Amino acid sequence: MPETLLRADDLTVRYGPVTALNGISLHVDEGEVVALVGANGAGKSTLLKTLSGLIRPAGGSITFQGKDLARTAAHDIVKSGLVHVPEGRHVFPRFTLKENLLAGAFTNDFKSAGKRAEEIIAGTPILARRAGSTAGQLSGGEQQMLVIQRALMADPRMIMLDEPSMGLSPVLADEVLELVAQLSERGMTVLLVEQNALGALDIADRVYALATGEVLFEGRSDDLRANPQFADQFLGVVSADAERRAHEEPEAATP
Amino acid sequence: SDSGSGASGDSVTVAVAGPMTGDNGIYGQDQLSGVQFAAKEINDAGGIPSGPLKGKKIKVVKFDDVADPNQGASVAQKICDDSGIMAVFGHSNSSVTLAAEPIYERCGVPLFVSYSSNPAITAELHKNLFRTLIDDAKMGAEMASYSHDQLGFKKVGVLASDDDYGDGLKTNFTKTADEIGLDVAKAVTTSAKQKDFTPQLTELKNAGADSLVLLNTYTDAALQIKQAYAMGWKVPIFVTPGSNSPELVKIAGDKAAEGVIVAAVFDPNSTAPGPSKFVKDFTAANGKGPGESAAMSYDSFYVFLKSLEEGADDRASVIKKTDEIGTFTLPIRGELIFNETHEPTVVPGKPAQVLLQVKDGQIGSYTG
Amino acid sequence: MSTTVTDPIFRATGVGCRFGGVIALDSVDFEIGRNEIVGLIGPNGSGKTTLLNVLSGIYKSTSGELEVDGRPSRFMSSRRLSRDYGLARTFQNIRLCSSLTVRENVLIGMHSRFKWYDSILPFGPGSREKKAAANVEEILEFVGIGDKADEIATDLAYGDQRRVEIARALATSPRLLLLDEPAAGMNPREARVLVDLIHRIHAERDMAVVVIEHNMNVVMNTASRVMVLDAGLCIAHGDPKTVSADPHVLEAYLGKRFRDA
Amino acid sequence: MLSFVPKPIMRIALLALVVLGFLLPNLVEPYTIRVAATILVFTVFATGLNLILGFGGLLSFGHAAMFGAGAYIAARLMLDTGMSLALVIVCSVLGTAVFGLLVGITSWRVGGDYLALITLGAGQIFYLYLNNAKEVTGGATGLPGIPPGVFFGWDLTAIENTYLFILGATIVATAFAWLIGKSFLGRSLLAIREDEVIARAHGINVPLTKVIVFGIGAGIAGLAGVLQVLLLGFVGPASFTVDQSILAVEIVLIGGMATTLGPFLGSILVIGSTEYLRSLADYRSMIFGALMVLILLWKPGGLVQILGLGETRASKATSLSALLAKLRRSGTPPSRHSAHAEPVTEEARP
Amino acid sequence: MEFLQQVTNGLTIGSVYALVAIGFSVVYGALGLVNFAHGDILMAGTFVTYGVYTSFHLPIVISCVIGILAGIVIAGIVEEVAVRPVLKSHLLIPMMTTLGMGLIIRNLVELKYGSGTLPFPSFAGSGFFHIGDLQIARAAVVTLVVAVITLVLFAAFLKFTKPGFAIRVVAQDMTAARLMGVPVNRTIMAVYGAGGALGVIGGLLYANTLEVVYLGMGFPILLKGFAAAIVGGIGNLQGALIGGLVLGILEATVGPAAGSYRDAIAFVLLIAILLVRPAGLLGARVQERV
Ligand SMILES: Nc1ncnc2c1ncn2[C@@H]1O[C@H](COP(=O)(O)OP(=O)(O)OP(=O)(O)O)[C@@H](O)[C@H]1O
Ligand SMILES: Nc1ncnc2c1ncn2[C@@H]1O[C@H](COP(=O)(O)OP(=O)(O)OP(=O)(O)O)[C@@H](O)[C@H]1O
Ligand SMILES: CC(C)C[C@H](N)C(=O)O
Ligand SMILES: [Mg+2]
Ligand SMILES: [Mg+2]
Repeated sequence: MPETLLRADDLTVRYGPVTALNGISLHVDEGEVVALVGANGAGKSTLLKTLSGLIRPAGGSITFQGKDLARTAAHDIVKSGLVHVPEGRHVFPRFTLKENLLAGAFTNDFKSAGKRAEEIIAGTPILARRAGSTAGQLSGGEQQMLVIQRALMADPRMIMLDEPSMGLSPVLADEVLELVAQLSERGMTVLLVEQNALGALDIADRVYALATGEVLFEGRSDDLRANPQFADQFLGVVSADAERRAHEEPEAATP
Repeated sequence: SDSGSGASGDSVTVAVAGPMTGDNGIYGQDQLSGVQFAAKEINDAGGIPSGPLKGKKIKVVKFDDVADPNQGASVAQKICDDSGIMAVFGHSNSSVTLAAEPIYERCGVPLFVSYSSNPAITAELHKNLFRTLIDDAKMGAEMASYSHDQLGFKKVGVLASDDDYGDGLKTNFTKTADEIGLDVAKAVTTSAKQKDFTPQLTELKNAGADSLVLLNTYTDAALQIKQAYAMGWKVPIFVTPGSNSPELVKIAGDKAAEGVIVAAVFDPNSTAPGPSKFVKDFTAANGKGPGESAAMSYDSFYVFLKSLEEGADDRASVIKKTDEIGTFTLPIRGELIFNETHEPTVVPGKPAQVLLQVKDGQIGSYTG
Repeated sequence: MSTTVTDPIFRATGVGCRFGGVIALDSVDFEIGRNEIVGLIGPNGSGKTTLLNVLSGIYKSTSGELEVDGRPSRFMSSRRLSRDYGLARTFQNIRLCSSLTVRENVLIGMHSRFKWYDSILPFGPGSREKKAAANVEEILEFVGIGDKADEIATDLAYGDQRRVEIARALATSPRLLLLDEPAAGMNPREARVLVDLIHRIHAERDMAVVVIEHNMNVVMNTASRVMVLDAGLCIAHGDPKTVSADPHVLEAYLGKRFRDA
Repeated sequence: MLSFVPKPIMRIALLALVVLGFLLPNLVEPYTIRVAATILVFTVFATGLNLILGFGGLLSFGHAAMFGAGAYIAARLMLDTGMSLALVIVCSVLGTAVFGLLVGITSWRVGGDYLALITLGAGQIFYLYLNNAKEVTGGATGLPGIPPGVFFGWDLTAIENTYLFILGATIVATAFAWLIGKSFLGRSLLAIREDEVIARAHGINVPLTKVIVFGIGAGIAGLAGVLQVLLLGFVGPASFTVDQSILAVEIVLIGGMATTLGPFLGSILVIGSTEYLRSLADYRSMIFGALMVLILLWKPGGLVQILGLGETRASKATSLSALLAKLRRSGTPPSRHSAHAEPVTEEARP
Repeated sequence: MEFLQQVTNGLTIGSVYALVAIGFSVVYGALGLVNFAHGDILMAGTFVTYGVYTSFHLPIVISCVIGILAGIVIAGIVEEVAVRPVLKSHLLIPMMTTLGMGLIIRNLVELKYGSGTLPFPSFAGSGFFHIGDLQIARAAVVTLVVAVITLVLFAAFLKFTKPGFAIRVVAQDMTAARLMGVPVNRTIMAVYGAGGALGVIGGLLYANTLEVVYLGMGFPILLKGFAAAIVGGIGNLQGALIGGLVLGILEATVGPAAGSYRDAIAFVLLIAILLVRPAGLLGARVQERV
């Protein structure tokens, strides 16, 4: 039985009057790939932001390697080995690729990071081609690769990725998921948020499905894939009449 | 609305309006202390000695105009609206007085001007305004003849401030200089709020000036003295009554100010009975000596008092009485006769200013 | 490239666009017929959005010719293209006015119909404001957010924000609608609803539509013609089936999932 | 605070306020009337800026120059010609509007902080002109002794009358600004403020709209200038310094940006406190500064938001985080809820 | 020769502008925020030096260091109280809250020292170097040298140290910075502190040149510093230095010809520069990515 690395209990987060997370509990074990799926606004990004300390929860607890995180500042959470790659990529646009990678090593061995950064760039063909540019000039897929590599510069025990394939062409989206799979093979623990639930299920060990701030489904990937309700709601492999329902909903509102 | 009695209950309220803060702050504060001292003398002696308001005490309120004409105008409006105020002493800077005067005139507030000296103020008759000081036409001319005769300047460089005071003095200084054959190398205007005068000083230096005449107020003059000294330009410097203040030396520093010659309308070291009594009493009461503007406003208060003693009891009658009386005896400067525009009549041959000089950080008498 | 369209509403010939050293568009020929849905796909950074920006006058192309309704349009402002030639668009990164309600955001789309004196006489009977307001209601109903008219636009869920953008574009009464990744970040279910909306726009409102998408389901189910860009060049062009079987496209864009399929 | 009050009651309260405004001269002593009149003058002044800055999002730090242009034109006309006051107002407002249009043209080329500097510079140049063109402006001394106005036979000499006239003008100016704000012009301005690209892409003439709002805002400030002359009977350059421009920005922000009542509420606080804090002379600017900081920290929407009098349309798009996001946009797509920028304070808002 | 002399004079005041502009740009570059308290912070720091020097008779160098430290502390307080809580509001709001803080600072100084002009002990001493006919004030040389050294040190700090790296990271993307483990709040505070220190150094050099301190000294320097920063391309440190020097030299050379329109000349040229190069001398205007 692998050790539990991250555990959140009864997390509640509010944005003003809006309750974005309503008592969510989850855990991630050492070495696992866990996927988080859910519709727009379900609270996936909010959950990751809460785990990484960008947002303070209104209630609940978070432990990472047995340490309490709920009251820890974001930059200290990074130090303890939990790294978050946020949605929207967030490269440092005026920095070169190398400087971006350096930033990733901020909590790590900053001095020797320069050499490591160069090696990583040289070893990643999609980045090596653009080594001379600043990050702002890269295309979406290149930026996505860059921020994942940047997060790895901190040598984290666990990495959280928020919709890494959004806006990427099909071929790049596959490449990114492949990279995640490789990371997992190397022993990294991964918490992955994906809109493309089919792709996510392929590489994840377990899945949590969120809806309006609560966990709706939870289980092993293979079990959920076989669950018709889950498939209907999250995979888009819809039965004929569910499809019709989806089509007609907007019109139903018309008087 | 009512005519403004100014006398409510057992006191008479007068206003002192002038710059109480900022780079001209000394003028307003001095002026206030002069009026307050006069009021104290009178109140200690049992109030107004005679007339319809006999026995009433004098109350003094102050208004800060920051030496800014706008503030002056708005202060004037407020004083107008407040019928509890019988008369105003002020303002200090000519520009402010010029801005405020029409407002006082319109609402009939008597205005006793003791320190603003621009000729335009009394160029035509303003019924409500009485100036107890000689104007810049005389003072500017006098400074020119002092420069030429006593001080032996050959080629003067003139710096004037960009307001009515500097302007009036500059016009009259250069005019007289022309007449008496004093060579003016260049006359340059500086702007308000300016602190770095090196460009203008350099200009005068390059024009070959052998002496400097600073037609402005003490802060400007002090900075110019200091910066000329810092430039290593050592020439005799001559400043106006507006600079007759210990602040001049304080800001400029003892070294730079040493030897600067001051044209003063008031000499605190005078041995004449009027001034010396005033200096003694004032010093005893305030713990420090009077500034020039305190002496001037103190004098002007006795003009106002005289009108009360002679029967005035509100704004309108103060104006009327003061105009009728015409001749006054000032405690410090002696006899004063108003001419038809309420300006002191000039006694031919009697100088309006005396020369003083900075020595060892003090403004003392001029020794040449 | 062979011309498949007669009497196009828009024609680009050899259009190029560069930013400093970056060649975003190399030389693109492109035509849009009066009433068709065109899909535009291509790898990230291949110049799709740039092409849209060039068409709608937001960027100026650095070479080539552009024509709208047979008139040269290379130097026309986006204002003019929107106002006089009926070009409307949405943005890849949603751009809504964050302090305005949904209704006001859509009203912005109607501004080209106002005259200067409408701001001084805005409330008279039969004023343009009133007519515009009625029009907005209708459009909001059409895209399916009629009940959200008075909410602050950026407080809406993501999918609804996309609809507001589309509604705003429709408010200009366009003849050509350009959609930049309308399905990005939508889950498969929402994407289906979107496909349906695009069909309705095309059918009921009678306009040409250009759709940029990475979601191949959306492209295949809407476009009658697809163009593929790569590195600023058109590498394939034709009906969806043919294009998605093109080896170049599979290699550069679709990847192994499609190859195997 | 007052948001629970039903709308009709608010309307009645507003009406009562206006009635009270007209009755004020019978209720209080002249000093208070004068303060009230000053507040109204600054309300008009800030109303002009509110259109430019609040609605248009154009950083204008030279608004005092518009104020001054109106005041000096009026003063000159009243001193030199026997023109009727109504005509004086028309000339000043139009003259100032033209001046505003000229300044506004620079906004074609520069925006943001750069526009702030340009307008600030223009204001500074204008101020130097006032100080130096002695024959026209009276130089540093200004133009004293401006005769009281007569408006179609109504003599404004008494402060009560001046006040009532200013009150009328304020209501007209505010109503006009309200109309503009509600109309498509106001909406165009908001759109431009939020996102020029959107505005352009939807057929709005961005440069023209910017220049027009500069013209209108300047015209309103010109009106304020005339009122200032009537109230003070004097004009001098010191009323039209950078400080005054910044004061107008303060009023707009403290009152509430892009709202109708904001300029009025802001002036009450800013002008009222400078007047009534006079007794606290030594601590005045400290108290004022603290008040300003506290209000804006409490509710960035200013008094309008604090009192719950309506929506401030304070733009999120020009917030710092959004600007940074814009910078980012040049390189990366922003997160999808881009309007809900991440909390910088590490905490979800309570 | 005379022209050269004017240029030399202009370099002195220009270096002061440059320092203030750099302080301004540092804060702007990191937060995109115009700090309206900058002028008052530098004034207050200069007054602290004045106060410490005159009442405790400490050596001038130590007094200066204390003044600079005071500037850092005050700037830190301004950031904590008036900027951090409103970072997410409209960008004018922090401008106005900092303005409010400025008023408070100014009032406090006024309570202690009044509103008049006070003599400041010149630490560079008065006196001149002569190079041929050219006369160079010692104060000018000190000012220029200090400005250049400060700039070089600061640029090196940004480029080569870890805290400097943190500042550059925060300037580009605060969220991402936080996720890299950068203590963002502390870094922002440091940025303000650095801005305050640079401002006070500028203030001290200004006071040293004119040998006076006064309550109102902050605002005009702030205005010129702001102008210099924008002329150079705001947020750009070298730009700020060049902008400051250009402005100082312009004032000294073109100024005298313009007489009382001296200040206007600077602004006219400024406006001209901005209309020709809308992003300042060294600023690059980028096509916004749509
Ligand atoms: N800063 C914020 N302020 C207010 N509400 C917010 C904020 N951020 C998110 N929300 C709201 O909280 C809810 C959850 O948002 P979240 O971003 O976590 O969703 P998500 O599951 O990541 O959705 P998506 O698939 O669109 O990324 C949504 O209703 C959203 O509108
Ligand atoms: N304003 C700009 N400044 C500099 N380079 C730009 C700009 N806009 C686009 N580019 C560059 O032009 C190229 C094409 O970008 P474009 O946004 O058109 O790609 P795209 O096909 O829309 O990609 P995606 O699918 O990721 O949206 C990219 O290399 C991009 O970096
Ligand atoms: C020095 C000033 C306070 C007074 C001066 N006599 C003037 O007329 O302005
Ligand atoms: Mg999300
Ligand atoms: Mg794109």
